[in-house]
Amino acid sequence: MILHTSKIKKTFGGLVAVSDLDFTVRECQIKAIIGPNGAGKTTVFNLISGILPPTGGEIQFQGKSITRLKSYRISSLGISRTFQNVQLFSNMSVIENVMIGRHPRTSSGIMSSILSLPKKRKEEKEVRKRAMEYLEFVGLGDRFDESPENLPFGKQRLLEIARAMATEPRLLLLDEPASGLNTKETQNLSRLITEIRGRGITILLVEHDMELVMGISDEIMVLNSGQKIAEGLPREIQENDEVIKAYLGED
Amino acid sequence: AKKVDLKEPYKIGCLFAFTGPASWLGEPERRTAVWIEDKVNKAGGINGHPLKLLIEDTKGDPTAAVLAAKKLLKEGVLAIVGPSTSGESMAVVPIMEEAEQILVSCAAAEAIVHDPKTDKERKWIFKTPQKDSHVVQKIYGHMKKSGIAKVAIITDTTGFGAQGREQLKKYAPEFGIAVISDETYGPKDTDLTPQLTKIKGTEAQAIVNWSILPAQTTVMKNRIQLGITIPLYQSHGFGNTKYAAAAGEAAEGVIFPCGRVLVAEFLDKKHPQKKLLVEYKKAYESQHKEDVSTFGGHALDALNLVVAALKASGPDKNKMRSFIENKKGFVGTGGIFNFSPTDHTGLGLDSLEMLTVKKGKFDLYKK
Amino acid sequence: MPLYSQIIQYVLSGITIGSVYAIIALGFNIIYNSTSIINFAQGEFVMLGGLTMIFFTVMLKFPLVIGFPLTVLVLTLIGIIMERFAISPIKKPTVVTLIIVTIAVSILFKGIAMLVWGKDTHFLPPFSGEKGIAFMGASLNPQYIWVVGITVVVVVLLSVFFKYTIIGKAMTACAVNRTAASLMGINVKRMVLLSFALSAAIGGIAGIIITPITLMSYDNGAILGLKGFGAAVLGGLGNFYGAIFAGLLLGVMESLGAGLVHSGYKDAIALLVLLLVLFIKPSGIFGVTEASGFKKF
Amino acid sequence: MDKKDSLTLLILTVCLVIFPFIVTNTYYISTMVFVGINGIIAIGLSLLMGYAGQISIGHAAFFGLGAYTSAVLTAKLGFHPWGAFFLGILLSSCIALIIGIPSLKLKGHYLAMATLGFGEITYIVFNELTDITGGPSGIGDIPKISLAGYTMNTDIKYYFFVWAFLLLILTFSLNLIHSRIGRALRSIHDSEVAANAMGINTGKLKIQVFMISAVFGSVAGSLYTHYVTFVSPSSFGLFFSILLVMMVVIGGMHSVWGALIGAALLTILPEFLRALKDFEIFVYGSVLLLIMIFLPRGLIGGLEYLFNRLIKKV
Amino acid sequence: MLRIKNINTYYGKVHALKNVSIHVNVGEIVALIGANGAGKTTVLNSISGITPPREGEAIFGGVNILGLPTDQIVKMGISQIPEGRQIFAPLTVSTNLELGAYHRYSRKNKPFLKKDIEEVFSFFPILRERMNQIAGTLSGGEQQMLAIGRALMSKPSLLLLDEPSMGLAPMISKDIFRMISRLKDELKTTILIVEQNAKAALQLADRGYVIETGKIIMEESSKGLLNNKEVQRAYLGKEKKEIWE
Ligand SMILES: Nc1ncnc2c1ncn2[C@@H]1O[C@H](COP(=O)(O)OP(=O)(O)OP(=O)(O)O)[C@@H](O)[C@H]1O
Ligand SMILES: Nc1ncnc2c1ncn2[C@@H]1O[C@H](COP(=O)(O)OP(=O)(O)OP(=O)(O)O)[C@@H](O)[C@H]1O
Ligand SMILES: [Mg+2]
Ligand SMILES: [Mg+2]
Repeated sequence: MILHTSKIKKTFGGLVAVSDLDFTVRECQIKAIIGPNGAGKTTVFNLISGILPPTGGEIQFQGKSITRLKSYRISSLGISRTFQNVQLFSNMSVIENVMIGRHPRTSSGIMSSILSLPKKRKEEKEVRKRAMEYLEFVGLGDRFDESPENLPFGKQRLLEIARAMATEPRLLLLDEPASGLNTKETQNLSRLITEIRGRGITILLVEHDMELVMGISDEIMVLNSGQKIAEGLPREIQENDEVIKAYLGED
Repeated sequence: AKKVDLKEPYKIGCLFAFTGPASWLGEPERRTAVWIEDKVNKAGGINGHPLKLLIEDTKGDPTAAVLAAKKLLKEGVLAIVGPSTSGESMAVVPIMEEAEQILVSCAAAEAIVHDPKTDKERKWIFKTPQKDSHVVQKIYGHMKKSGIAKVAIITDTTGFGAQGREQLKKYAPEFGIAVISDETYGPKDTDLTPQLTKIKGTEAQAIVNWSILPAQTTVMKNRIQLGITIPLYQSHGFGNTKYAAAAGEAAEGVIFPCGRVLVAEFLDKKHPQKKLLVEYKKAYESQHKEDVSTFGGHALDALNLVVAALKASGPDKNKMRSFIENKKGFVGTGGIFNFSPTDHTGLGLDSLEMLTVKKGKFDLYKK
Repeated sequence: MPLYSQIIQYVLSGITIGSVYAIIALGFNIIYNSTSIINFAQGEFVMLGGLTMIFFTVMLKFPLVIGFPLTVLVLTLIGIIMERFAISPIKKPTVVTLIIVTIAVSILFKGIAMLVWGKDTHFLPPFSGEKGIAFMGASLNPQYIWVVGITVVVVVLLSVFFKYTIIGKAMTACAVNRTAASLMGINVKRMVLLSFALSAAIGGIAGIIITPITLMSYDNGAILGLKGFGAAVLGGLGNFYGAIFAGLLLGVMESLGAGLVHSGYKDAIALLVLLLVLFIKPSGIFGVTEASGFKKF
Repeated sequence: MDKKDSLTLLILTVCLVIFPFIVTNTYYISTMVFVGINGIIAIGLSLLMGYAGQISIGHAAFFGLGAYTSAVLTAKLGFHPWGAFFLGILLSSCIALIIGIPSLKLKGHYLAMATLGFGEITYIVFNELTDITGGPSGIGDIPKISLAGYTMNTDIKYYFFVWAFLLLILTFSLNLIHSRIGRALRSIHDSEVAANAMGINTGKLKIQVFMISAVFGSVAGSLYTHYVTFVSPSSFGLFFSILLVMMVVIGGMHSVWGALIGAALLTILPEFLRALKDFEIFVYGSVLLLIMIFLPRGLIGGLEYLFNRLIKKV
Repeated sequence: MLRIKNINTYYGKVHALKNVSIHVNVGEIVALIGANGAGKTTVLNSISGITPPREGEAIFGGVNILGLPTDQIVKMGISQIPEGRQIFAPLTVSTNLELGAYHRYSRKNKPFLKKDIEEVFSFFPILRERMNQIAGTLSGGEQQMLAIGRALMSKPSLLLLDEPSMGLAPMISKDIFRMISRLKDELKTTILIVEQNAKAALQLADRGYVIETGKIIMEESSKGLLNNKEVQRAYLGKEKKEIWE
C-alpha cells in the first residue's frame, strides 16, 4: 500500500468537489480514476500533490501522513505529476524542463551556486546527463534544445512525463496523458506507461480514453460528483450499470 | 558685442534645478543668470573679459548635481553658483572643498556653509539666502512684541521646511515662546484640514506656516474654511506673488519676514538697495511677463558677488575667495552683505523686512 | 474644538480626499478591465485634464459649462493618440513592457506639459466659491461636494456599462483572451482604443474637478496616479465599487493618521493599512481570488 | 557561467581597466562610477524580476537602507566604514526577509503595489526620523572608505573600487543563473504551480532571491554614500525605484547583462541630453518609448539579434 | 462554400503548411485528420485569420477572405472552436455565451438570444447549473462544452471544430458527435472538423482529408478513408480496438 486516503474532502465555496473519499493504491499498481467531467478527478490529484489543501480527511503516503504538507515537500517525498492543461516552462529549453525535475534530487545551494564550487559543477554535468536519459526514454532525445512551445501538443505531454520521471517518483500521477493523441500515439503511450511501471513506479492515472484505461489498468475507481461509485477490475467496471449510466454511455 | 571678444572669456558655472520638483526655484534663477550674463557683457565684460555662464540642470537630484558639478569643474569654470536646493548643495560642497573652488550656493540651509563638526565656516563655500535662524528670530521677535506665547508650527517636508522646523523649535525658548503643536505636510498634499483641525483644537495664539511650496496656500485656504482666526505667520518662502494670488482672500493680512525684492517700490528713495531692486524687478518682469520672486534674487546676488570678485582680483581663485570672504557692504537683493571668515552668509537680521498682503499685493507691514 | 467634531472633520476630509483617489482609480480599472494593462500614465491624464481646463477657463476665459466638455474631448483625443502611437505598435506585449511603455508615455506627457504650461503651479477657481459649509461642527469645502457627486455618477454609469452592456462585456473579454475575443467577432483593436479613450476622458474629468482643490502643475501626475493605483489595487483591480471603497478608506486613514498620529506619517499609515489588507486578502478587498489567479505576470 | 559569459566578462574587464587610461576626464569617470553603482542594484533586481518573475517597485528602499546605514553609522556614530557596510547588508537582508515573506505571496500588480508601498514607507521614514537620518536635510560630511590602506578619495580610485564590486557581483550572479538554483528561479517565472510540483520550494526561493537583490542594493547604497559623502531622502524615492525597473526592462529582462546595459544607458543618457535643457524630459521619454516599441526584448535583445545576423553572414 | 488553394503558412521560419488546398461544400461535414503536429490546427487558424497564410487563396461564399482580420471573418459566418478551449476564464458561464453572439447583438435580437442560450443549455444541461459560475473554475470537460456552446451562439454557417472531444468523458463525447450531426441535419451548418478520434470523425463526416507534416496527402470520401489500410494502421488502430471490445 503506497497511498491511502481516508475521508478526504474538498469544497469550493458551496460546491463539494470531493466528498469523503477513501481509496488505496498498492505498490507497483496502475490504477485509473475515471468519471464524468467535473467529477473531481483533477481535484483529487491536486489534493494528493498538495497543490490544494484538503478541506478535511487524511492522505497517507508510504505510511506517513502528507495531508498538510506543501507540494514541494510532497514532490521530494516521491510523488510526481503531470497536468491536464500542460504546464511546461516555456522560457526554458526542452532539456532544461527535464533538468528542473532533478531539483529535489540534487542539493547544491545558493552559496555553492554563487561561488560555482566544483561540487556544483560536477552535479550540473550529472543532472544534464540524467535529463537526457529521461528525454530519450520518452523519445524526445533529438529535440532537447528546442523551446517546448514549438513541440506539438502530444509531444508536450511526453515532455511533462519525462520531467515528472526525472524527480524519481515512487508514485506518478498522470492527468489525461492521452488527450490530444491519436489512436496510434495512444498505443505508444500505453506502452510507455507500462514500461514506467516496469521500473517499479506506481501509477495513478486519470483518463477519458477507455481503450487506454481498460488496456493497461490493474484497477479502476469511478468517481461521480466527488464520490466513489465503483471500484474494481476493468472488466467489472465495464459491466457496472451505474458506471455505464453515469459515464460510459450505451452504444 | 564690441571688442570684448578679444580677451578670453571668464567661465562661471551655474547649477540650477530648472526641471524636476524644484523647478519653480531653478527657473527664475536661470532666467536671472541669463539676464546678468547679458548685462555684464553689454557693459563691456569684466575688465574686458566677456562673461560666459555654463548653466547645468540638477533636476533637484543630488546625484545629478554631483555629476553636473564635476562636468563644470572639468570645463574649467572659475567658480560655481548654485545649486538651488539645500540637498543638492550639500552634495556638491565636498566636491568644491576638495577641488578648492568657490561655490556660492542659492540654498538656505546653514550647514551648507557651516561645518557642524569643526564649528567653522567651510573655506570655499558661501551662500546668499538669508539664514533661517534670522527669519525665525524676526518672527519670534514680532510675536514677543505682540504678546504671543504659544504657537503652532506647520512646516513642509522639503529641506527648506525641515530646516525651518528645526530652527523654530530651537529658538522658541529664547523668546519665551512654547511650540505647542508641530505639524508637517508633503509637497503634493491636497488637503490640510486634518493638520489644521488639530491645531484648532489647541490653545495656540498664532500659526507659523513655513514652506516654500505651492501647498502652503492650501494651509491658508483651509484655515479660512475651518474658521481659524489667530494670526498666521509665513516664512520668507512665501515671497512669490503667485502664491499670494493663488491664496486669494485667504492671504489677506498674513505676516512674513522677507528680503526687499517684493516691496522695492515701497522703499525709501535713499535706501541703498532701492536702485538694484527696481532695476532687477523691472527687467525681470518685462522680460518674462511674471512677477519677480526672491529666489531669482539669490542667484543675482551670488553671480554679482562672483563678478565683483573677478573684477577686483582677476581669475585667481585664492584671491577671489579672500575678496568675497572679506567683502563688506555688498549690496544685494537679499540685503547688505558683510562677509567675514566666521560668516559666509553675510546677512544680518536687518536684511529682513516684515511684509504683509494687502488687497492681493505685498506691502510693508506697519503696526 | 471638541474631539468628536475634530474626528468628524477628519473623516469628512478623508472622504473628500478619498473620492479624489477613487475617481483616479476608476481610470486604472477601465483600462485594466479591457486590456489587463495598468496604465501608469493615468495620473498624467488627470494632470492634463486639470491644465487643459485651466487653459480654457482661466486663460481663454470660457465659461465652465463649455470648458468642461471641451476638456473632456481633448483628453479623449489624447487617450486615442496614446493608444495609437504607444500601445498598439507593441507587437508582443508583456505586462512588464507595457508598464515601462506607459511610464515612458507619462514622462513624455510630463515633458510636453512642462513645455506648454511652464513649471509653475496653476490654480483653478472652485466651481461654487470656497466658503466652508458647516456640517456637525465640522466644515466642508463646497468643491468636495462636486468631487463626491461627480465620482458617484461616473461610477454608476461605468458599472452599468461593464456589467450590462455587451460592449462592456466584450471589453472585458479582450483583456482575458484576445484570440478568443476576435473569434467572437470582437474587433480587439477597437476595444483597446475605446478603453484608452474612455479612461483618458475620465482622467480628464478627475483633473477638472480636483484641480480647484489640489492646484495643478506639470509634475503632479505621478503622485495622483500613485494614489489612484493604490486605491485600485486595494479595492481589487477591475472592481469599480472596490475602487470607491478603497479610495475612501485610504483617504480616511490618511486624514485620521494626520490628525491623530502625526501628519508626517499619514501616507505611511495609509500605505501600511493597504499592505496589511493585501497580506490578508491578496487580491484586494473586493477582488476575486480565483480570477486574479488566472492572470500571469 | 558558460563560455560566452566568461569571454564577455573577460572583455569587459579589459575594457574597464583600459578606460581610465584613455578617458582621463574625471566627469566621465565619475559618470562611470554611477553606472557601476546603479549597475549593481540593477543586476540584483534583474535576478528578481527577469529570472524569478517577481516585480519590485520598491528597490530604492534597499539602496537607501545601505546608504543610510553607512551614513548614520560612520558620520554620526564614528563606526568604521566597513563595519557599517556589513551592518547595512545585514539590515537590508533582514528587512527583505520580513517584508518578503508576506509580500511575495502576492502576484502581479498586487506585488507591484506592495513593494511600491514598502518603498514609499521607507522613504517616509527616512524623511521623518529626523534625529537619526537628518530628515529632508540629509546627512553630510560622510567619511571616505578605504581598502588595504588606500583611501578611496579620487574618482579614479573609486572607479576601480566600484567596478571591482560590480564584476564580483556579476560573476556571482552569472554563476547563480547557470545553476540548479537559477533554473529553479526561471521555472517560478513560467509556472509557480508546476515548479512547486517539481519539488521546488518556490516560497523560500523567492524570498532568498529577494534578499540577494536587497543585499546588492545595500552594497550599492553604501558605495554611493562613501562616494557622494552626502545622503538625503530624495535620492531613494519612488522615482529611483521606477528608474531601476526601467533599467532592467530597457536593458533586457531575460539577462543580467541586459540589466547592466540598461543601467549604463539610463545613467549616461541624461548626461548626454543635458544640452537639450527643457526638452530633455520630452526626448528622454521618447527614447524610452521607441526602445520598447522596436526592441521589446530590450537592448540586449537587439544586440543578440544583430550578433546572430552577423554570425550568419560570416 | 469554402475553398482554400495552395496556402502556405509560417510560424516565423517554420514552414507549417505547404501548398494546402481544401474545399468544403455547403451542408457537408469534412474531417481533417493527421498525427500530432501535422498542421491541423494551423489549417483552421489559417482559415479564421488567426495565423494568416503568407500566400495562397481563400474564398468563402464567393468572397476572398485571405488577409482579413479574424473578427471580420467571423462576422461573415465562420466560427471556430479553438484548440484548448480558450474560454473567458474570469467571466461567468452566461457571459461567455452572450459574447458568443457578440456580432449579432442588438436590442431587437435580445429575445432571440435568450432562446439561443436556452438551446445551448438544452444541449449541455450542466452549463445551466453552472450558469453563474466563473468559467475558469469549470472542469476541463465543462469548459469544452462551454466553448462549443459559445461558438454555436454566433449561428455560424461554417463551423470549424478543433478537437471537440478532447478531454471529454466517453459519454459526453458521444453526445457531442451526435450533436454535431444534429447541427448538420437541423441547422444545416457546414462543418470542418479536426479530430484525434479519427474513427468517430470519419463516421460522422462526408469527406475527409489526411494531413502529414504540413501537406495534404489524401482526400477521399469518409467511407474510402475508413477502409483504407494505410489510414487504418496509422490513425484508426484497428487491432488494439478489438482487444478490449
Ligand atoms: N478552483 C476552483 N474553484 C471553484 N470550483 C472548482 C475549482 N476547481 C474545480 N472546481 C469545481 O470542482 C469540480 C471538480 O473539478 P475537477 O477539475 O476535479 O473535475 P475533473 O473530474 O478533473 O473533470 P475533467 O474530467 O473534466 O477534467 C468541478 O465542478 C469544478 O467546477
Ligand atoms: N506558435 C508556434 N510557433 C512555432 N511553431 C509552431 C507554433 N504552433 C505550431 N507550430 C508548429 O507547426 C506545426 C503544426 O502544428 P499544429 O498545431 O497545426 O498541429 P496539429 O496537427 O494541430 O497538432 P495537435 O494534434 O498537437 O493539435 C507543428 O510542427 C508545430 O510544432
Ligand atoms: Mg480534470
Ligand atoms: Mg491541433
